[in-house]
Amino acid sequence: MREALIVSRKFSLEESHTLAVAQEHGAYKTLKKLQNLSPLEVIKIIKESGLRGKGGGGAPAGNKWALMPQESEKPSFLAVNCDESEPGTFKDRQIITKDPHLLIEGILLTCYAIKAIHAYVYIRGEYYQYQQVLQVAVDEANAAGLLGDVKITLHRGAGAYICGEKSALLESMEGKRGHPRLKPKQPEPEWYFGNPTLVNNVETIASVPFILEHGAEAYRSYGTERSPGTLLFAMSGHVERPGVYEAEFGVPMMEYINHFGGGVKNGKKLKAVIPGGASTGVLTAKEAEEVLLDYESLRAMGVSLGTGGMIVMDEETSMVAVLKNLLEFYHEESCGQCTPCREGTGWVDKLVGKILDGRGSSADIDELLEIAETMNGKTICVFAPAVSAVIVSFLTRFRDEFEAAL
Amino acid sequence: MSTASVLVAVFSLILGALLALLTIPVLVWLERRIASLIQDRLGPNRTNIFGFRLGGVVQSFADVVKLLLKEEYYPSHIKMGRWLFMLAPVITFSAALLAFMVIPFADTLNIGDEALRIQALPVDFGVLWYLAIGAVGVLGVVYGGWLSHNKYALLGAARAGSMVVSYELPLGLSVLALVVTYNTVDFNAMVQWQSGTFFGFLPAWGILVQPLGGIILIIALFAETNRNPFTVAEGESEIVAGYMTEHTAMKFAMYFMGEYVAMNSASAVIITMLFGGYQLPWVSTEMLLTHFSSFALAVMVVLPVLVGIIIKWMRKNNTVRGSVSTDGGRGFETKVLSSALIIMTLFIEGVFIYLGFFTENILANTLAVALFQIMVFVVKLMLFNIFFIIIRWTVPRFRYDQVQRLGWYYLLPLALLNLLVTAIIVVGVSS
Amino acid sequence: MSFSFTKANLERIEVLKNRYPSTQALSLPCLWMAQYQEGYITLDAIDVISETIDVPAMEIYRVATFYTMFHLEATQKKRVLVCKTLSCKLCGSEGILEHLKGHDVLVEHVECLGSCGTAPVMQIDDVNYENLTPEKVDTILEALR
Amino acid sequence: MTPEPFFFLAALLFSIALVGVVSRRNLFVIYMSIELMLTSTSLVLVIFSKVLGSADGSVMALLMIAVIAAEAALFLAMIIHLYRRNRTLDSEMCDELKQEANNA
Amino acid sequence: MLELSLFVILALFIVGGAVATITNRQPLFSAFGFLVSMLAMAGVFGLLENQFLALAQIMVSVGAVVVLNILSIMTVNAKEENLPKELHKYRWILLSAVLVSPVTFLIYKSMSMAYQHFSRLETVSTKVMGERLFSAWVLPFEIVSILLLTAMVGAIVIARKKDVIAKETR
Amino acid sequence: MMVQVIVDGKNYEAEEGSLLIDLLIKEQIKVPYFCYHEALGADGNCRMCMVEIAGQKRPQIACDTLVKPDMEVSSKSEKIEKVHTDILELELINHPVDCPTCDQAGECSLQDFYMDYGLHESKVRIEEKVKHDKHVDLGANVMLDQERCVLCARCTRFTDKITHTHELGIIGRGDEAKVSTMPGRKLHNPYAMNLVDICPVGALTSKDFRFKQRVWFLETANSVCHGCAKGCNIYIDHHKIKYEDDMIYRFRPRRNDAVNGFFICDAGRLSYKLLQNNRQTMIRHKDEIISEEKSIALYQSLLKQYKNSITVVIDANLYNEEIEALVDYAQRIGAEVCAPLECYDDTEFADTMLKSAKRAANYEKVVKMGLDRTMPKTSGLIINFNHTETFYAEMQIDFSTHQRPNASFILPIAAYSEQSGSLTNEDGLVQMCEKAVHKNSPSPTLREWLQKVGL
Amino acid sequence: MSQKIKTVKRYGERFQDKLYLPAIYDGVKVTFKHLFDNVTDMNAVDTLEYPEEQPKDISERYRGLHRLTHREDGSEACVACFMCATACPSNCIFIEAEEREDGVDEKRPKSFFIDTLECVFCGYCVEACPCDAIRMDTGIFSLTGNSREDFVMGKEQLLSHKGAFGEENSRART
Repeated sequence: MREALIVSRKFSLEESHTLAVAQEHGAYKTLKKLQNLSPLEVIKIIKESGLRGKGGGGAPAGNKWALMPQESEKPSFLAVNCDESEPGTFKDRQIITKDPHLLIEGILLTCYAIKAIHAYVYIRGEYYQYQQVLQVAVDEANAAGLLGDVKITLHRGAGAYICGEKSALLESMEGKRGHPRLKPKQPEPEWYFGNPTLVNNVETIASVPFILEHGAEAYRSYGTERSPGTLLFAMSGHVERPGVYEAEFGVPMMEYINHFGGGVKNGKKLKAVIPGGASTGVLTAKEAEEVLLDYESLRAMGVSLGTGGMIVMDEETSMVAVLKNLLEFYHEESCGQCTPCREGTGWVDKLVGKILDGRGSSADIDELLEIAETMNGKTICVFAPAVSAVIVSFLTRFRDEFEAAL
Repeated sequence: MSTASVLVAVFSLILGALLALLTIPVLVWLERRIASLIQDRLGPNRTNIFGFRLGGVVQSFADVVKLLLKEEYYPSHIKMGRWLFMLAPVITFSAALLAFMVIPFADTLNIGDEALRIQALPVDFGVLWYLAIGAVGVLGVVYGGWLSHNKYALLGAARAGSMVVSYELPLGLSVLALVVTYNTVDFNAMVQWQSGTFFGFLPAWGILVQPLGGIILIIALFAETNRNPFTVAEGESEIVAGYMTEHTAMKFAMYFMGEYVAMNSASAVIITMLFGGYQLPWVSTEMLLTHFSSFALAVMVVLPVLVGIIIKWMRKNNTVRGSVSTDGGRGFETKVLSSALIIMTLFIEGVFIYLGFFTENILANTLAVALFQIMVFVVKLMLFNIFFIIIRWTVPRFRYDQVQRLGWYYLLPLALLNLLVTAIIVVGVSS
Repeated sequence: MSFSFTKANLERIEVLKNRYPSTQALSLPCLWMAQYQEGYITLDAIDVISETIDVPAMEIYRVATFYTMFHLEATQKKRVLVCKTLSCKLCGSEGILEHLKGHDVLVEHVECLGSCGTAPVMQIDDVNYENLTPEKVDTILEALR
Repeated sequence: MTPEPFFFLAALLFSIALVGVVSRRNLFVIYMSIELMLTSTSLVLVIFSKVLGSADGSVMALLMIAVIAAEAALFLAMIIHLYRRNRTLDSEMCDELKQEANNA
Repeated sequence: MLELSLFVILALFIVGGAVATITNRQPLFSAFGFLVSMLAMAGVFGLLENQFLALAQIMVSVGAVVVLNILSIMTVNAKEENLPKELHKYRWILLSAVLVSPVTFLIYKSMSMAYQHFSRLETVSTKVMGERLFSAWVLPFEIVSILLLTAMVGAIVIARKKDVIAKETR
Repeated sequence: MMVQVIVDGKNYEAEEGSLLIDLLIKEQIKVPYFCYHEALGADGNCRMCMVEIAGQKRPQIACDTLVKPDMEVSSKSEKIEKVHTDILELELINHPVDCPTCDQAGECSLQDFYMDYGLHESKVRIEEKVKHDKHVDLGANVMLDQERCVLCARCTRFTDKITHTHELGIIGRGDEAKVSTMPGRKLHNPYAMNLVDICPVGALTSKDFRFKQRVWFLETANSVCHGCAKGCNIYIDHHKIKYEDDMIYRFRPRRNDAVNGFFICDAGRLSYKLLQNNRQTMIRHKDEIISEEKSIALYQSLLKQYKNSITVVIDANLYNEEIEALVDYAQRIGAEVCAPLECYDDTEFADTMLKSAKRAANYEKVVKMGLDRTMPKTSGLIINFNHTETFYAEMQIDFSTHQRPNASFILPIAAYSEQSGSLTNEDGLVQMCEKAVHKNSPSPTLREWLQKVGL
Repeated sequence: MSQKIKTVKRYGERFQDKLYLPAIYDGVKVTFKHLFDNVTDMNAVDTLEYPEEQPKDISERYRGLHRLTHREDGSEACVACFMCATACPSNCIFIEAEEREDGVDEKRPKSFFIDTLECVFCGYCVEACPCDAIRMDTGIFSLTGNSREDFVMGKEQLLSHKGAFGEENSRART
């Protein structure tokens, strides 16, 4: 397995979050390159590199950057999404604690490219202790005069999963409830108080310095044709050594788990893997043996890569309880704006609870699938479709287990 | 005019009136009771006077009282001819009543050298009278219907009128055939003709001598009297109540009673013309008078048997069920009635013993025979009335077109044929 | 009104006002400040925030009820947030929860705290305590008392 | 009893009926008046029959009654026919055979 | 005396009925007057000791003629506006009555004169009547029967609806 | 620019870039919706107004779809009906389904859509449903039932966007979300009762109308509010219970973009009570009830007695036709006419939305006709046509809808709801009012009185 | 197909049928048999002698007089939703609603009248009731009174009626 360290180069260093250590290992070097590059050229490089958004959707980042108006009356903003609330995902926290200056460098590069004057980092409320690490780094960089005329503000959330959705994040940053906005009918940037704003994941931004430093080709040399580069995959659950390890796209899943995680905990047999954070569906052990870790091959399995936060479950895990746990999470975290999601999450939670308690009937399983169908694709944001996908993937793959629990 | 003739005339008149009028409540009661018994119901059996129910016949008298006391009501839309509107039922009723008056209730009494008819109107052209007066009755129906200013009433009146016109012809023709047969228009003479025998053993009753004519006569009389299956003039399923839709209280009662009197008259005419009238079969008046003692003996034997049967029946049926505890008093009624019957029987027995074995009073014998014939007449009349009633609760009503078809297409040609055949036979026999 | 921001907070608000295009964006920071100041968010605080950043009080109230980390009721006990989401559950958060019942603290079940690799985890006063075992919980709570 | 009152009755009835025929325009009334006239005639016949002690008058009266019936049938049929055609019972309207005055 | 009073009563009914017949606007009330008149006439026949004729009168005149008459009136069922508009009905009746009164007198007078010629009052029995009818009067009797038949056929033809006739003659 | 749009195979014309749902509502194409309201705009949270649009993979909400040229829309396909049914089922999951006790039943969108699309058995038992407060008095005559709420946010948007008072908001999240005021605070705006009309379900109900009558019994007549000179269009909802008299139960705003838009003020809404209380029904002369003939004779004799000093006082709440007829009448009997208006000025009442300082419905008509607007000068006989001021004269005849204490000769007249007529509002717009109420024993209208006593 | 059609000979074609008298005879035979049987034993007739003999076979589906049912706590089950009044074809139900203060429900009838003289006993109110609050299972079929007012049933009266088919059924089913 090839070593691929793009974002996590400095993670292993002592005191890596300090400016001194960071600069020692090459931080902020790429800023000098900007003198020779126009913003549009930067965007072009990013486009060429094929960098994909790493917050879960996997949309090409360059296209999104290109939407930002280069000439505008209004100021442009950059919003960095550090609201990683997806169960099983904890990579952004590594970046802001282990290498905050990489993020700051990425922010500065991105701001140059999209002509933004102000960058906000939206950090979830639970990460207050990590936020403070980042804040120190920002203050250091600011004191060192590295930020130039770019302002970086850390904005603390207050506990809402949905604020990871980009429009909800902006709403939250506007000081409102984190309700996702109605989607525009044609591609356009997000708007923050009516100003064009780019919203990107922390890891996406943190990948930018590498691309500008080594060029698009160097980035593309990692990963597969359609999913170039690397991702901070994470592992949790029943593995020997859970944690975040960077790997390039396209490695086989089991190889990754065995190589970095040391296999299933206590030598038990594998039962299922959630491939990329709670809302990505579930894979059986057999599927997990075959699958490669990239967007396309997982899509082919009917699940998605998401943020790459794998949750590994051993043979003793009850899948009904797992689904119930996940649905409780969704029930708790639904913002309550659209009907299908607000009412649907609560209902499926109750239904699976019923099955878990042994009060269910086979009609309940069909009903679950029916509600999943109803929740899919009829809401403002993708929260409900994700729930729907989770239910469908659990029920199709482990239906016998559900029926046994009736 | 002798005292006897006056007495007999008055007696006959009273008897006629009683038979015509008193039978109305009885007929109404019979109609209801028989209808209900045919339909497995009980019918009116509650109304009583001091606990005497008489099987419920008191109900009819209560109804009469009710109808008499009801408010005299005229629908407001009847603007002209209210007097005629009120008079119309009277016409119907009185016509029916008058028609009954020529029926002989017993054989002519020969007292001294006078022959006294026991007939309310002692005339010798009874058949003509009946036909003439019977035709007038429908005018009341027609006027009542017309003046109601109501389409149902009008339809009913029109139906009644045209039905009378249709059935008058077969009726007249069949009567004519009988007149030709009996060679008289006198009811009494007809009865006497029928007291003979026929082929030696059959009683010479009209129905046997003139079977076709007799049936036509019966059917035509059913139609004339508006009885089922010819009640198209009322036709409550189509035209509410026909010509009497708008008539209330006594006006309605007049129509209602007229109908029963007409039925009664029709029965009387039928038994007089076809069933030997007041005669028992094979037994003529002379026979009764000449063999009075054996007649008396027969009565003395039969009467107690009959009374015994009646008392037994009454004991069995004039009680209440076990489940009906509070409606008592019927046992008392049974006892009273039984004793009355027994006393009456004993009295009659006594009279007959006296008349049959101890004296030879011709006048008394004659009177006794006449009374016996009246009894026979009444019994026959009632039986035929019951026949009318049973037919009503058996046969469904004909449609109006069927009624007309029957009258014109079947009865009229048959009556004509019957008349022709009769005339030929009569002429052949007499020449 | 019984509530007022401390001087330091007021200064911070002034600084923050310059960092956002609109004062409305300050509602979250202000709510945080109010919560740290009082331990929970009072209705008076909401009114003060409303005046300070010129946003209707109802709007602030709505925001405060939306986010789970804002508390509108006071509590005397220490708040212990225990993650109960999948990874932590797989690694035994239920045992921790059961264990915490024996302590005089306010246990709140919360959804993912973002420490799935070091599950199970709990958070007290914004500090994550990871790789918990019942014994570890005892020592942590002992230390914090 | 003398027959004179009977004669007077017959004459009076005849005249009244004549008045009806002359003065009324309703076809039904005219018809009934004619019937009344016929009846008065038959009354005269009956009186004479009795006066003369001969049955011939009565027989004629009997035949008269039959004629009355025949007449009734025809007359009524005509009235119904006329009413159907003219929608009125007015005898003035039965004037199809009348020659128009100006053509005369 | 009884006879005279009976006669007076019957005569009053006859005259009253006749007057009602010619004065009523509604034909049905006219018919009622006619009916009364006819019934009373039968009574007069009876008074003349001719019961058969009386009954025949009732049977035919009342039972047939009046009933038919009323039925025709009901068949026609003329509405108020379809009746002839006789504005000065009573004037006309009075006028014609005045004109007709000499006729009455003349008829009465002539018949009284004829009566003075004969002077016997005798009863005619039904039997004699029958014998005369079927001996001397047999030809008129047959003629009357043909007349009745003709009248029946004629009445049917006349009273039929037009389209029926048209259909059958085609 | 007007473009062609195909909906369910039929061609329609619509402004390009306008909302598709506006077209559907205008053309009365049935599409269910809760959160959309023409006055409040789209919010897109109820997800009911789904339609299929050719070329789009998934069904789209019509309230967030802009009209484009040659768009092909399907609102009735089986798929869409299924979507409607499913989402409706979700709407009903936590709804208490207490229609029997709910005042909205009969005019409830949820109920209507259920009848159109749902009709399924509920799969959730009532005990399992999320419980909220069912009985919250929001103040200002509005009752809140949080369980019935479908969280369409119309009410919060109303207080935010229309009245700018921000009393209401959705608090909490997920299926625990609910509409509420700040704890301990009430609604405090003079248009609050419009919330009752805006709410598509029975969550917000009027305390005034609550439990008084079921709406399907009510008959509706178009009318105009008489509260001030603004002339807001209203519906009069009234009903006649068997054996009783016709009663008005409520006023509702009637949409008229030229005058009041969708709303009316609470004062106007509750003014129906004034129409029914303290009504004069008898002709009274000095505490004695007299017959109509007698009263007319008395009236005529009074007219004769004060031949040359009569003043006719006209109320500015009467209909145009009545005022004209009265002026005409006054000329014929040679009387002076005045229509005092000062007492109707009320600047405290006025605001910038729908409330006018001129608190008489036909203020403008009086001004336009140039009538004498001062109080009557001392005069012999004052014939007062429904004016509520007190006057000083030797003799006064009152034609009045309501009781007047100390009136010596008072004749009842029909109120505006009992007859039809027109009003001129403060902008000069003439608007018709229909006759709504049919009393069992109606008082004569003014015009009928004029015919009876007049010329 | 054509084989399956069975042509039944039309009744009444025979001479005997056309004569009609034999048919009348048959009919009379039947009716007379009934008459004779019943005359010989009148007490065997099934007719109930009503006021003394009360009907015992009133079925549960019989629509008798109305009643209002109770809740578990004994209060009225009716919530004054007016559905019965709406469904009533003769408009004989008069309800006035009021706020219910005991917290069990929101609404209850302040007054509830059924004018049984106007009522046609169609049972629509029972069908319409969403709360099973009104039923017609009292088995009361005979109503008597001295004035019209006696027939107007008030709330208390309707609540006091007992169900005829088991007391356990008198609680409203929810």
